[in-house]
Amino acid sequence: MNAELQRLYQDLILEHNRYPRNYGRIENPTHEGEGHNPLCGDRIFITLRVQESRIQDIKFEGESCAICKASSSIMTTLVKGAPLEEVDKLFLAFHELLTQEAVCHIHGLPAASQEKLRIFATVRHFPIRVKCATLPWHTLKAVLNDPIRKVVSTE
Amino acid sequence: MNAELQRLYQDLILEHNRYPRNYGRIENPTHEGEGHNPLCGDRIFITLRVQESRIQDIKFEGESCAICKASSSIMTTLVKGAPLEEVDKLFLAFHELLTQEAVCHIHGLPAASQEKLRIFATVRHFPIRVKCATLPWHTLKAVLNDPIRKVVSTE
Amino acid sequence: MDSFVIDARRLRADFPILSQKHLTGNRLIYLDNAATAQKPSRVIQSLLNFFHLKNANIHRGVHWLSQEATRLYEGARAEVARFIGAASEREVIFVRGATEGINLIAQGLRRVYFQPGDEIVVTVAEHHANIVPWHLVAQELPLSLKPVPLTCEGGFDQEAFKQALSSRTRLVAVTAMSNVLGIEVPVKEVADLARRAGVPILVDACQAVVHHPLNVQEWGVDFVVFSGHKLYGPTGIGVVYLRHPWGEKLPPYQGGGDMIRWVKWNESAYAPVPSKFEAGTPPIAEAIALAEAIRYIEEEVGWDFIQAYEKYLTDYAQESLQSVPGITLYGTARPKGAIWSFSIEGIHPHDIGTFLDQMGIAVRVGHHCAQPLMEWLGVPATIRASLAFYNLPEEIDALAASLKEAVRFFSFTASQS
Amino acid sequence: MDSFVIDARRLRADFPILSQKHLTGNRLIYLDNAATAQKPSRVIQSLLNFFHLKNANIHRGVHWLSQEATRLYEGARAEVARFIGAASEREVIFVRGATEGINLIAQGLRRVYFQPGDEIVVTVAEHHANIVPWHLVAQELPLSLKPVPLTCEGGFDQEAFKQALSSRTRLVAVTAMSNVLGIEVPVKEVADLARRAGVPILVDACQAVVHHPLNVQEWGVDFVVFSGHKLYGPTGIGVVYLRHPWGEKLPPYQGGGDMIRWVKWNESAYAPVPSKFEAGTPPIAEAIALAEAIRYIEEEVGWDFIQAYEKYLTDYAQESLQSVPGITLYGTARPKGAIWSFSIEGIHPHDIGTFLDQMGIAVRVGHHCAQPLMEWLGVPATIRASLAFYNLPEEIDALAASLKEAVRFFSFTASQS
Ligand SMILES: Cc1ncc(COP(=O)(O)O)c(C=O)c1O
Ligand SMILES: Cc1ncc(COP(=O)(O)O)c(C=O)c1O
Repeated sequence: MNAELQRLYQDLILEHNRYPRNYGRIENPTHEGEGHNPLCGDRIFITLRVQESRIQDIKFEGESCAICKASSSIMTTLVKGAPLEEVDKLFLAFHELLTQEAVCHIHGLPAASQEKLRIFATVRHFPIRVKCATLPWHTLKAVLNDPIRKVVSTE
Repeated sequence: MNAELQRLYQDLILEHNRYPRNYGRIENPTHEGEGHNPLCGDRIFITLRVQESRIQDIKFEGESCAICKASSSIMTTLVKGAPLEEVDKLFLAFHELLTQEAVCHIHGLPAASQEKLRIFATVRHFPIRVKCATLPWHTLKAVLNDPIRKVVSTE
Repeated sequence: MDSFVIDARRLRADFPILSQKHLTGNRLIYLDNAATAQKPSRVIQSLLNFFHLKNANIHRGVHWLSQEATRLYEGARAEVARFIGAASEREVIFVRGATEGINLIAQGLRRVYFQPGDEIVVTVAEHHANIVPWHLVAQELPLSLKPVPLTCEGGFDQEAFKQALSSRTRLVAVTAMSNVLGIEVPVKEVADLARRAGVPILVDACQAVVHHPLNVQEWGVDFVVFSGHKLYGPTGIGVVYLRHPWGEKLPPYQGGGDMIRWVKWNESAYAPVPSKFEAGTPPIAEAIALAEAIRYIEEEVGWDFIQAYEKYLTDYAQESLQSVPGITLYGTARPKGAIWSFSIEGIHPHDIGTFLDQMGIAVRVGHHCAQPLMEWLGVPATIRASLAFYNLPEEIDALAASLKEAVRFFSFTASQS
Repeated sequence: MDSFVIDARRLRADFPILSQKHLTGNRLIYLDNAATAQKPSRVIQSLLNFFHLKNANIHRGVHWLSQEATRLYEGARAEVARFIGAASEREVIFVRGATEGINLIAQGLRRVYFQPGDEIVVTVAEHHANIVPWHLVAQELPLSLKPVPLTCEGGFDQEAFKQALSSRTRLVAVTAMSNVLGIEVPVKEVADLARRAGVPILVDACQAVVHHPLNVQEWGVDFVVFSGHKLYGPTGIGVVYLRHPWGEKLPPYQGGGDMIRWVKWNESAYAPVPSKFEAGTPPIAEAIALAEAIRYIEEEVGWDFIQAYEKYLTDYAQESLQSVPGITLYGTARPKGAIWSFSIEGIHPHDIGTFLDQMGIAVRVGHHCAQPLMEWLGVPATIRASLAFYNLPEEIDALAASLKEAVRFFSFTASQS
């Protein structure tokens, strides 16, 4: 088996792809919206409930590649219950991780969260797949900014 | 001096270019018209008088290259006084001469006319100049077909 | 079949890129031919020769190089005209590619032909190049596309086609071969139906022209487009066939040098076809190299070989691919060109694409510029392996083996973690 | 000046075509550079490398070759953006050539900008590429061209330009350097006038881009076009600069693959700039080779050399040509690029063209796609010698000597016969 492939598709990614967490839709969301990557056809739908500046609940569904699905799944586990402030930090950290040459430490985030995010660092070596990983995060951010249903595109 | 040039620009051509015969316009023409080769800017204007199915008089003027001017000049000397029937023959003979690989004899025409036409045979080796030589003949033909002033183009 | 394979192996030597190693060190297996074909040395050499020996601008020069360049360029037009069976080379226009070709026709028809409310009958399998140009027209002059479905196997459905034709139909515009499914649309039959309906027919021959000989007069069609780069030629060149007298009827697409008779400040008069449609300096070297590609195909490969061997490869691939667990092949109807689109249950095409790439195998994954077809098939994307006469059965074996490996790789089971 | 000539002689080795013999056995003297330039080996090699090593279609492939091709193609865009001083590579669109570029802009403006009766201010020296596209627009939406005369020497006439601007002016569209006269239009100054008049400005930089460095932001212009083949690049490639936010405002020019966000049967949404303007497979190898031409110019020739040496050649040619009996040089104003148009009394340019060709000298004769300028100059045609940095003083000597011979040859006197 090719080593590059195993670095990209780490066990945790394959596992989340196969058994996504928080899959589905929540009832009575305060925010919802769709993200779409027209290049490969990734499409995810996020529903969430924000109360007291905190994401009380979040689910996602949709058709997408393993990278996107795992990223969505891991994202929901990280942001569920988190204050919006921390969501912002996570978003920035993730963005940096996927676009900058070498990011070893992500400041101001719990070590467990850092570790989960860091498994996406190798996606950087597959530039064409970066958007697959960032789509859920971009979608979440857009959805949070605007409780009205909207479509987000990574193109 | 380059031999090809001397074959193209034979003395008779240069002489007719420098001293064109029947240059100008005739009074009271029955036919007149313009020929234009937009590629190189050749532009000639023909006036002529037809009576009793015969070209009684013809003149040309205009701005054109040596080949076109000489061809115009020689054409006027050949068709002036000629019955329209013979003009048709001359047109066809000239056309053949410039488009076919080898034409040695032009049937049914006086030897003197043949000789005058034949100096244009080498133009065939300069394909881009063929239209310069044929412009006056095409113009004459179009003008004869239609006594109303019109512009003819070789393009 | 062995003699086929021997021939194919010999022909591969004409394509320097095929002996390249992939980034990963694997042997490169190029199965993305429907996107663009690889170029034989002869074609590359033709570009080189032109720029080394003959380069000049065309048509307006009395000097030797310019005459030579003009002769070669116009010679290429004659070659293409003969290749597609046009009645005259004046019916052949050089453009950048099929996409520009359809836009040229669409904008011309917008100006002199369409009426608001007109309908264009297409198949569900059209490439975006035969959809979006009509949308651009529709923004200025309302008209609509009427897509005709295929059979479930992707075959042509004559009844459905007949039903789609109505008094509002003003054009039939169909692909002759789907770039996603490989299935063929019987152009002659469709042209007959169009003729009976009294409307012209446009054929997108991008894929068809690569896989079998075609003859526009036998087809009986009005407009045909294709791209050079898919026909083993260089990028930047394509062909539009405008059956006489459409070239006279359509207005020029672009204005500029070489397409004029004369120009004044407030008006210009146009040159006759084909110049009228070729404003400015055309892709000179590219047109000449396209003619070389055509000669290569005809003289060194041969249509008989291409058709027979590609059919063999198509069957071989079908059998091979069907052995992959969870695979669905789309477009099994025949006749079809050597193109297979498929999906694998539970694995997104994009992941398969990355996986295969790491094995040195180039396939295309995605919507293949045919989103409406994806919707019709009910999939977000497919994986497409498109073959050329230089592909080998062992490359198909490698594809099938890698797909099986991918299935194992992505069926992560809890026990693994 | 000797060191110049030594450099030029060295650079000639980069252009294989220049060491070719002419059909007649004469050494080839190529003075038709304004029509198209010759290509250095590096550029030809770039085409070869692409097709030998990297050929694939771009943007939609996850496989290695496609990613490589995409990287090279987008790298070429970045190179061009830097070369012309664009603020972002998203402002750079690849097209076939300058002619397509102006048509793209013209049709876009037709749809979202022009009003009936608008005026476009141009100079009398425009190429047909900056005239006929506006005629095509005018057929659908009446507007007119307002040509501003030059001074008698072919210089820019600021007063005349100011007077031409009026409340009806909606666009200024000027050549930065006349392809017939070589004279330069002071773009920065004209852009200032346009800005004060509140209208955008389009610059035809086809010739200017070859003879001196340019910076679209310093110019302060909205649209710029040029062709690759005149800039030592291959045929089939050209550039449009669309200053932000014009790319957002203009509608797409052509519809097809790669310029869409999504496509449904009745509607499509477009990709962001620059993809929005690049429907279908672009001239991939050609764009990459154009970037190579730019690198060649900057790295191996150098703008300092080009400007200084071409000025030397321009002066040298002026002096040389003035010694030919009966010659009239057009466009003696400075600054000017290394282009001379002239006529010789009593001899038609076409005859001179054929004569020089037989001497191995390639010049262009005719209207140079600038018929209105010919009319303004009062000549049916001119002879044009256009120089590049690889031309040598001895080639100009040969031109002048041949012209003198031509004068003798065509002044047939009765005594000869
Ligand atoms: C000033 C100018 N504008 C426009 C053009 C048209 O360029 P192309 O024919 O490459 O489209 C040319 C070259 O012919 C030119 O010299
Ligand atoms: C069927 C079909 N039509 C049109 C096109 C568009 O061709 P191009 O991108 O060369 O303009 C393609 C190729 O992408 C195709 O396969």
